[in-house]
Amino acid sequence: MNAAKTTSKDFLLAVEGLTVSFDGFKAVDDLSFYLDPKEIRVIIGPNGAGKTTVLDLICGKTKATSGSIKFAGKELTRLKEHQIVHSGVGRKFQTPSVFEDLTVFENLEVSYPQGHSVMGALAFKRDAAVIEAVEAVADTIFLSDALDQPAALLSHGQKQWLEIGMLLIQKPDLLMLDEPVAGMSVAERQKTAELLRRITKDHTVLVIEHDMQFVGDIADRVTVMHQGKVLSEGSIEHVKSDPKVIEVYLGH
Amino acid sequence: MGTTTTAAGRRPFGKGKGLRQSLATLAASVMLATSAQAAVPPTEEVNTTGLAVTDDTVQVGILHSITGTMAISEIGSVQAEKLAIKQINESGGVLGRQIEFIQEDGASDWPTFAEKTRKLLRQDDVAAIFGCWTSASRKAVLPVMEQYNGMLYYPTFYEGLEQSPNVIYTGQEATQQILAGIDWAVKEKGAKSFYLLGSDYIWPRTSNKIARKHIDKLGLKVVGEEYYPLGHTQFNSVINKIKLKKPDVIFASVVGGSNVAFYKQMKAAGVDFTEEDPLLLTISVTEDEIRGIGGENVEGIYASMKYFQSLDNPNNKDFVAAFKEAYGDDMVIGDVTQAAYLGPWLWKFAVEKAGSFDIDKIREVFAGIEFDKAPEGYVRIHENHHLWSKTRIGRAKTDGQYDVVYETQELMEPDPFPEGYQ
Amino acid sequence: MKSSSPLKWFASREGLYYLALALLLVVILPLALDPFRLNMVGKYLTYAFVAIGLVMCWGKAGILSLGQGVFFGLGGYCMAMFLKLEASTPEATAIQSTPGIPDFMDWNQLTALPWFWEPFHSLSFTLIAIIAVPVILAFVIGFAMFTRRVGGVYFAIITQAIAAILTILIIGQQGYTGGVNGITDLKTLAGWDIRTDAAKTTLYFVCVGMLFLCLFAARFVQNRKLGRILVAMNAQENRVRFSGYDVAAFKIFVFCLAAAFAGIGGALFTLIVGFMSPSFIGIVASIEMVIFCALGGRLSILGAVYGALLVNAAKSGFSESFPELWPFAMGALFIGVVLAFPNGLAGLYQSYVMPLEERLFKRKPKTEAAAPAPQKPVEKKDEGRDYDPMLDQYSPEKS
Amino acid sequence: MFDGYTTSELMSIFAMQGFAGLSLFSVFVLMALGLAIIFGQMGVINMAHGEFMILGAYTTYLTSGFFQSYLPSLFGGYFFIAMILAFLICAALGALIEWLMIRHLYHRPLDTLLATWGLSLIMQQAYRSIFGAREVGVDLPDWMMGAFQVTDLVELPINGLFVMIIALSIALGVYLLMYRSTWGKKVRAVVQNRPMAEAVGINSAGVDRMTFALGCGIAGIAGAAFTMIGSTGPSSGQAYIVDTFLVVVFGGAQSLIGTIVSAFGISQAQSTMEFFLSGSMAKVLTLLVVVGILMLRPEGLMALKVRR
Repeated sequence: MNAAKTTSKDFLLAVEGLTVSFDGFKAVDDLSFYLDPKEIRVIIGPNGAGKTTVLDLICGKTKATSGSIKFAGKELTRLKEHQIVHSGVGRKFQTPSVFEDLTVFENLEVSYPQGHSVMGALAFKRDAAVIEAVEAVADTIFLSDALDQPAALLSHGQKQWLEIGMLLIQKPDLLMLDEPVAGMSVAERQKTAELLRRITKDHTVLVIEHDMQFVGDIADRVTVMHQGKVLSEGSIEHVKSDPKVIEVYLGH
Repeated sequence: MGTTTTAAGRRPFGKGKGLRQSLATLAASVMLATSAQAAVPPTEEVNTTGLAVTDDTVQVGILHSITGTMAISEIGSVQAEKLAIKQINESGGVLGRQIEFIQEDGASDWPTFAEKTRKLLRQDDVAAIFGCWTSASRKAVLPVMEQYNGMLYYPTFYEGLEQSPNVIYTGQEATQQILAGIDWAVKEKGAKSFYLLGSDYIWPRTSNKIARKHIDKLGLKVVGEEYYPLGHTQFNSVINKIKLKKPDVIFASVVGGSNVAFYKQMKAAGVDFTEEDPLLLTISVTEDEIRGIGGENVEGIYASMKYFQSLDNPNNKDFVAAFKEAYGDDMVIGDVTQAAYLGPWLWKFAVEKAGSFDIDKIREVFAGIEFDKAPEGYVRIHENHHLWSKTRIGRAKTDGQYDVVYETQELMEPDPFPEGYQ
Repeated sequence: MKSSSPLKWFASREGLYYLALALLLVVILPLALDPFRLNMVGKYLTYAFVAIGLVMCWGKAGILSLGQGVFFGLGGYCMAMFLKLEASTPEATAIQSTPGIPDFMDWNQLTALPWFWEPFHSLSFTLIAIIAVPVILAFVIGFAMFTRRVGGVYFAIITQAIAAILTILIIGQQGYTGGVNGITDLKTLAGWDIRTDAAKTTLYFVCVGMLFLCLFAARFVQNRKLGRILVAMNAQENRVRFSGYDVAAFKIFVFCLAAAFAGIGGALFTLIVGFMSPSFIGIVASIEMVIFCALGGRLSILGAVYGALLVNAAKSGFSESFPELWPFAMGALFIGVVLAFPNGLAGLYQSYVMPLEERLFKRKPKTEAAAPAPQKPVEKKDEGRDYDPMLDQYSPEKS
Repeated sequence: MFDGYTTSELMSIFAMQGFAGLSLFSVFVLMALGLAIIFGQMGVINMAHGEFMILGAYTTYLTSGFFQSYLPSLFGGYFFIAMILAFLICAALGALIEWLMIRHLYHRPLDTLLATWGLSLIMQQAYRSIFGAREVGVDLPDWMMGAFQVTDLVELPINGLFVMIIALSIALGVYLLMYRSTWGKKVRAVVQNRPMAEAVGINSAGVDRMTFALGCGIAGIAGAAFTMIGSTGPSSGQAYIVDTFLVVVFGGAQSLIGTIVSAFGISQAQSTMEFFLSGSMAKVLTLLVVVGILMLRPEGLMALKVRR
């Protein structure tokens, strides 16, 4: 969306010197990277490289030991999770986390960016605008026909889409997706890639993914992480041919 | 007197005119089991208020906790009350009517006590209720008693500060137990300083207040006063404080499970009560409690109460024998159990003296009712609805019984609102 | 979700449930029971307030408080303080050394009314305090704990400790609180004698009225988006948080709501029973309140009312006929409600009675759409929070 | 309050007061260890912990009766037999309960709390039906009563020392078992990653049952030890519940060291305050401080800072 380009360098997201340690173990170590508006960035790296932790840090789930995360000019490290969401960051978890007891419609409705305070939630009414927004998003995520189904009955892939839909309806500037195609069938995978391409028309997206085929399909740029640090960054071809990356992935 | 039922009217039941005089004027009214055998008076004469009285039966209520934390304490009272009822029935009943009892469980829960009282009075129309143990349960029951004009016979020694036209207090109120006990310790044992220790609730606090005032009056010293929450089990700190303060007497009103912990830990800390340095005087450890504490842990402590199972008199011998026959040889009988036993008897005498089961009529004849077959010896109802009774000091032995080492010469006058002690 | 007219609502399945309860409490029980038993039912109903709060707090939002007795007690003590002051007029207490203060204060050598008792001379202050005092305490506890993400078992244990602290404090400070005996001998409310049969019957109906108010308040919350957030929070706290909700604020809200209900229940308890004592605050009392909610079905606010009624009625019944069996029955109830039927009565109703109903009264197509969702695999990790009869409210009508 | 005492008197009092704090500490450790294992390793809240302790106490009571009647000559040593029996009986019952009840409730910690509360009601009433409502008096061998004279003024209660020794040996034993034995490794593996532990062939159900049984068994030993200083009655166990849970939670749930540190902190605070304040207020203040600290630091004293 109309990203407020107020940061000095016009980055939507600027992560600088980010460090977090758990009992002395540095899961993320002096990490810096920058996202342009409307960019699709994929983070790859071996297990334990700290990819998920980076997302946790940006969305506030984990508090940074040091460093800064500037989003559209706002310092995120000092905000609470819901404030970070309100400033335009949406995050999808690795395992699909949707509200299984609620229907698809209600899942999306709960995520609709209105009535987020206690009193707001008490006063919230399902008006035409809400229904319209829900239906629009449902269309995007291929779930128009399943609106009245409880989310528990969806397939694994559909749940992933629903969760993405729950982010979309919040109209965030930055979408963070943790392994969106993990555990999906080939057909679902293709559909998801299509979905992501649709989404990226007007969102900045930060994705963690293992599937290099999929990464190649969607990424503008790729950041390779290793042991909490950036190992390499650039286009997919660039990182694929980077000797350091080859060393890490194939060397041992 | 019976008409002064307002709260404001409770106090002026009047202080007794002194022991002698009362004895003289009231002794004449004694009658034991003699008049009752006369022709059974017709029900409509003896029961004008719709109580559950038929031509040959009368219903009463027994209301104690059978379940919950208080069941431990209250079971003895239930047994004693049932025993008394059985004996009264065997001796011809009350006004020729056999007593039937309806037993309700207060379940250690005060609203339940109030509810059950309401049930006994409203639904069952019982002629008397023998029951309650804790002050809290009595306080809960009291408004109901007064509202429906019932009569409660309450067996526990308690803090006083109460005098209801609808309750007969068959246990001692605090001053009866405490004053005699402290006087004894001062006179016989030369005590000069006291350490007051109790569980944290109204009875120990009120008792210690009375004790403190009395000690002040005697010109002696209280060197410490301490309360622990009910159920507390760690007394090492207070034991150290006692060692630091070196009182002549520890005046203890610890109750329940705390008792066990307190005496065991005292003993373990090297305090041998038989050396009487310090001397321990309790108002809360009856023979019942000793069973849980273990006789070897309390050997040598002194208790100040009105009844001990070992009392040497023919009444008590009969009572103990009957009790053991009914409930087994290993039963022990504590102060409250004996007081509970008095309830049905005192009610019977009052009914027969009044010639009626009507509560208002028996209330008028209460003052002066005597029971000279009481296991504790002899008791008489005071105008203030408490009992004149003697106070005894017992010394605990390893077998869990007390040796009676002292008893007051005369009956102690009950004084629930002791002037100068409040 | 929104019924266009109240009339229509009453004809709906949910409306019928409420009507049935109203019929039971307002018509059947008062006709069937004598004033004595009715008064007991009134007492049971005061516990239902706590149970409704627990449904919202524990059933919906997953916050188990083992200290609801604290709020119940605070509401009750507020009421009792007012009534005690009214009963302690200088005339009625003329024999005390300080007339005009409650009797237990006089026995404890207090010579003046403590400052925090003063405002309880005023009925309007008291009525506010009955809700405000529990809510403020709940807010403080909730704020401290929920903003630091303390939940689950930790929260349960800490609330339990708070119940223990308050009990010891009240018993220890008997000059100010009446100690272990509580505040007793309450007589009139603004001059109206609360001890007569007529008054007790009136109080019963007041209690039923308040109960329905609370039921509707709980239902309102449950059916708004707020209610869905609470349930969602319980299952997927992080998802709610990262959907932009301040989870702590919602938890604080529902905890305070439960405290308010409990406070109202406590105040009515004092009026109906005629006294208040620390034994309703403590650990045991507080845990028992949880079972009322669990038996009814931890997700069903109507179930909570039935749970409170049944457990208490059973308790009275058992303790009249088989006192020594009652603890066994109660223990078995706790275990059974957890192991065998975690959805309580509401769940049993849903699985056994509803299908019967369906067959008997051919449901109309419209409601059929709203009927419970197809059976889910119940064996899943879920704590059995699927089938609450009330949940069909959520089905979108897409008006 | 210390006017008129000589320095040596004061020193002795302080020494004994320090000892009082230590014996309270060992009581807390004994109470909390079993619970800490069950709660910390399995996430199960065992509200019947106090009742398991009392089962140990009743076992001691029965053993003492048996020795008095049949083996009076060996009475002096019966206590050790009693402790072993208490452990075995409680552990066996614990394993049974785990099989009947607890294993169905993993991952529902709040439900285990309710179910075990129900269990505690049943156990209490069972004690009442079997042993009577009254507390029973447990006879102790003479050598266990009395005090150990250190100086003229300083006397240390022998049973206090004894409880302390039991507490420390059990703490040490548990430590060795959890951190130095194969079994302990298995337990910790299951705690950290159940599916993975199962995948490498650990019988996780068996480990759970043993852990629960061990926790209950330790409660039994604690109960046996407490016959020396406390009461043995159907509802005596309830007195321990709040303290025990607070000690465990305050220490940080998964840390045995934390449990011991917190037991030490709480016992010292309480015993010091008891000396200077009245007993009730000391208790209230201790609880308030603990709850207050827990509100500020909910993870407890020793919790690991881990990725959540």
